[in-house]
Amino acid sequence: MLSLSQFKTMVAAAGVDIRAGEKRFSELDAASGGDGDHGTAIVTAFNAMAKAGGDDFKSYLKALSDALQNEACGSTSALYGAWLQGMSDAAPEGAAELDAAALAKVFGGGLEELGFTTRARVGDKTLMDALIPATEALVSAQGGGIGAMFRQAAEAAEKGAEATCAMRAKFGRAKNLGDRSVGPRDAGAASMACIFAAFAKTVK
Amino acid sequence: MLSLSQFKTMVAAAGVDIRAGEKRFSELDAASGGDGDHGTAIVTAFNAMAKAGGDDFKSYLKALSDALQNEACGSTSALYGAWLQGMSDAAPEGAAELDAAALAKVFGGGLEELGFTTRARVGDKTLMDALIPATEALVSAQGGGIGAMFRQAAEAAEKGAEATCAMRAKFGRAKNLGDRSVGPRDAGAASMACIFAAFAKTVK
Amino acid sequence: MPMKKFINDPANLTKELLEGLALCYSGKVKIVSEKIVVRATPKDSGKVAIVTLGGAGHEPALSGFVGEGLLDASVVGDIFAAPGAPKVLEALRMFKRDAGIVLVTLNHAGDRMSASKALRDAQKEGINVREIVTHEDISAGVDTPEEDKRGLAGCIPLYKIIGAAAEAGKSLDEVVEIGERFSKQMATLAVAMSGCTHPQNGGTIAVLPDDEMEIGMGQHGEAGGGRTKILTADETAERMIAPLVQATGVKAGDTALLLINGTGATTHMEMLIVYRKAAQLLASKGVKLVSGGCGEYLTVQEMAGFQMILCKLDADHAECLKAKARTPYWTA
Amino acid sequence: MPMKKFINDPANLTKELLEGLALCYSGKVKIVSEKIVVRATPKDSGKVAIVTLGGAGHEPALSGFVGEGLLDASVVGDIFAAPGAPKVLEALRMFKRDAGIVLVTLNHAGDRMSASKALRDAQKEGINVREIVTHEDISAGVDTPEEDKRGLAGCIPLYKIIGAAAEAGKSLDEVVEIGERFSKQMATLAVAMSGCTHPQNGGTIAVLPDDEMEIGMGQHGEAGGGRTKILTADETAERMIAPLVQATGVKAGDTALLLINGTGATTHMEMLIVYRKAAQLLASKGVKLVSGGCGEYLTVQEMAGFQMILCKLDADHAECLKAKARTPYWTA
Ligand SMILES: Nc1ncnc2c1ncn2[C@@H]1O[C@H](COP(=O)(O)OP(=O)(O)O)[C@@H](O)[C@H]1O
Ligand SMILES: Nc1ncnc2c1ncn2[C@@H]1O[C@H](COP(=O)(O)OP(=O)(O)O)[C@@H](O)[C@H]1O
Ligand SMILES: [Mg+2]
Ligand SMILES: [Mg+2]
Ligand SMILES: [Mg+2]
Ligand SMILES: [Mg+2]
Repeated sequence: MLSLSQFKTMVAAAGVDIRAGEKRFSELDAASGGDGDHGTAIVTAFNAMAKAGGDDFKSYLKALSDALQNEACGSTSALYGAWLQGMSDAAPEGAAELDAAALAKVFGGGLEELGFTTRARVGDKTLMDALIPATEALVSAQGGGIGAMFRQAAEAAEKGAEATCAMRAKFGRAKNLGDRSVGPRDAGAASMACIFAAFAKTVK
Repeated sequence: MLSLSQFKTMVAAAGVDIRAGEKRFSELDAASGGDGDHGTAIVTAFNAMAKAGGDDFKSYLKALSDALQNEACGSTSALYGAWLQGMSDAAPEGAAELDAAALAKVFGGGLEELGFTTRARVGDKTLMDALIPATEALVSAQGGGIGAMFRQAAEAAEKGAEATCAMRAKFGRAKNLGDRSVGPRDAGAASMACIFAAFAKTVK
Repeated sequence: MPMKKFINDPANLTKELLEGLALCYSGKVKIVSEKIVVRATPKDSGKVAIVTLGGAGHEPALSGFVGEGLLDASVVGDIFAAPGAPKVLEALRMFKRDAGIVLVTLNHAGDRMSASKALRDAQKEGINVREIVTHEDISAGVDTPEEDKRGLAGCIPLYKIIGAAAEAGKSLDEVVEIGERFSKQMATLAVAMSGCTHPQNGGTIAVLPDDEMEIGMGQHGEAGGGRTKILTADETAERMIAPLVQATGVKAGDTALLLINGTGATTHMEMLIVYRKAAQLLASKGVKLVSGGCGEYLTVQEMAGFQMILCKLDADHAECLKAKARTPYWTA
Repeated sequence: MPMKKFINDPANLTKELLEGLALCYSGKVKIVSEKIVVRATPKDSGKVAIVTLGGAGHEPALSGFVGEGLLDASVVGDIFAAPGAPKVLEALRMFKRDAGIVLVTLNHAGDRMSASKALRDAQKEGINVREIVTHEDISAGVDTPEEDKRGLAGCIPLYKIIGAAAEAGKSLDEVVEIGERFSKQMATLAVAMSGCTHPQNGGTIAVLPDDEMEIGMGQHGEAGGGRTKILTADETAERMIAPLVQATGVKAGDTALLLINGTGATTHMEMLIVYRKAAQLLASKGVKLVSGGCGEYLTVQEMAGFQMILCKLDADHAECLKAKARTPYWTA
């Protein structure tokens, strides 16, 4: 079982690692032809999320989504906002603990909602390259328990993020760059992998 | 005696040396806190003067002054315009040759008219630091003949220009600079010394 | 090493610049709810309202065009970052009216996502709002699908056109129609000579080699793919006018508007020199230009470069351009 | 290595930029005799004419302020260089009229020498002309003798004031009086973050170390003597407002105009942030600001920096500021 307080610790741990990577995320954004602010945006998002509270998963995830949409700007606001909203929608009413199946449903619901917000899929050099395989891995690893779910998700996210190096951007600010976007890791995929890595190392 | 055609050759020779020094004059202007365009301005002035004609000193000098004021811009337009106008005013009617005394009167007249246009005198770090001693030397050397007059004028102009290095600017664009204008030679004094040097080497 | 910018805490840039705008142009605009810029004196609520959204750091755009004759409100995000959907929804609620609202969205991922969510929520609440999306950047090729063309400074003359139509009391359908028609007939191409510094994180964006420029650069320094050795002003104008003419379809006898939008360090001197050649080229094709503009409308911090905006005008567009306007940065 | 500027042959800069101005704002201005910019539609010759002179490279100044409500003519030199006296005289002849002419000269050596010669010649010809010399730069100290203070962008609001007075039909004496009084009550202080490139010869002017700025920089990059480590926007505003208040003598209860004139690469974002603090400081002293301005009026190529202009207003000045204006770069 994953308790809400465990999950809050995981979010806080992700915030620590995201803040440590701020400069790198902005540099990756600029290096692949974006506007060089993803670090700023994702840190702002985590600063906003740090203010969210809630006594069960549903309301906490909703509070995360709202705080983020209210205070964060740019693509991150909409993308993370939708992801967290989808997770909240899929969370069972009033639960302060999730078993493996419920957890899989929550992450599945997040990805589904995000899929309505963006048309990007695997191969488009966005955070979806990390999140889609991470979510699939997390869902498939249900049998192995919660620790395994996050470990496998983190591995998949990292592999997915690494794969973006070879891709050309098709969505977001870097899309007009064509071949010049090939080389660096996508900034959004990098921060997403960083979040799953923090989740994995904190959950155990 | 100095013939008009000799004098025209001297002006052309000065133009050649001024063009060769263009970059240096602009750099000196910038280095002493001016706007870095004296080379551009003085070359424009000589390009304009190259179009002037005239069959006697008075009308040629007037044509030089007019061409320069019509086509050159900035302080140079007014300063050289006044200088040449004053020379023309002091030149004898219809003369195509000048003896030493007349020549001294012409240069004296130029300096006098220029003195109405600017309040700058020796020590103010302007072209006056070259022109005033040059004119005085030219006038005093009358006894030695025309060649000597220009040789001594050139020497005095060079010494005057060199002395500007140690001065603080009080006129023109560099005046707000204070102590920071100390060091480089004044651009206008440098170009004036260059002109007298060209006169001296060409007249003989 | 501090940035070579006159700023205070980088976290407060947007808040402080908006306060400055409201203090400087106090007769024209004011700030509500921290990030929404509205007119000092609201427009008659019987008329269609015009609202837009977008990141800061592009001043005077977008908020400098709030005022009589142009926008009713601009919803501001952070530097180069779209505002979140809740702020946009808040502004739409503020301007809810029977006459309806037009929301103008520039085609950038963040803006589109926030606008779409806000629109869905607003429509659920019964707010009568229609969206116009601008996507007139032709840097990816004239034939690029609309969805893949960015919205650049062409939004500014669009604000003028639909602002005037709304002010004249036209219906929501009419305002949207005139705006969509204008939007389809305009095209923008950007060129950059240098990158710029992101004022929040101090990072440099879109660095260019000393002897190169880039045609097609985006509004936040996103690369455009058209790197070339530095061209003269006339060559640059020629290279830009040809595809703009193709994209807008202007031809002999047509009337057009030409704007040069400086993106930062490029001087008015240069813009005027480029305008000269572009205007001569259009004149040689028999295109009649109305009074145009060279200036900074939508900047990219201190990036050296400009956007050239060509708009084919119908008679009603030309009329709207001339109408009265009293905003901080567009007065007519 | 070519300069990072959109130009053609550097020898033709002034000619081409003026042609661009006339093409872009064809309804407002035209060029006569190559270097004289005049209104497209002349003012009633029964009214006082306003003429000014100055170098190019400062666009939109000075020629961008020719038009209804401001200047009748601007006589243009070359880049950063005053026009020669004969051109100035030609313009004065063009506007010869019984009502008289005001010639506005910014206090710079070249401009003053050309203007003085032209004025002497014009007066000999019986042209009724009076000169107003602006010298409101306080960088050398508030108590510096007038002759040693440079004329900076304060000429722009002066054009607006005397332009409106002339348009209203005031006499030459009255126009000069209102202008001189305005001139005495205004002060300007400039600050630079970076140098710029001279567009004709490619030389760099006024290079500043990476971590320094300079308060008091002149309009062509001439040094001002106030080098300091980079300050925040708020600190900069504080350092500038104090001497400006002293120089203009504004005090509680007074009305004033505050303008921030960007000299090139400094963004509107920064100008607004500086304006904010300056306005707050003035408000705390009880000074009432009329609607102001943040923008590029008189630039120094792409030099990063700005000029802060504070003008104490009498009631007639405030009235003149509000009057109708239709020039390329000042519309009201
Ligand atoms: N349309 C989109 N769909 C999915 N992901 C996107 C989209 N647009 C941008 N992203 C992701 O967002 C990241 C950039 O985020 P950020 O820099 O914060 O936003 P912005 O593009 O507004 O500057 C990209 O690296 C990419 O992973
Ligand atoms: N008021 C003045 N009196 C005498 N000489 C001056 C004056 N102002 C400038 N100069 C001279 O002109 C030179 C600068 O010339 P130039 O750069 O062509 O003019 P500008 O100052 O208009 O840029 C200075 O180096 C100085 O010698
Ligand atoms: Mg980004
Ligand atoms: Mg100079
Ligand atoms: Mg961004
Ligand atoms: Mg000069």
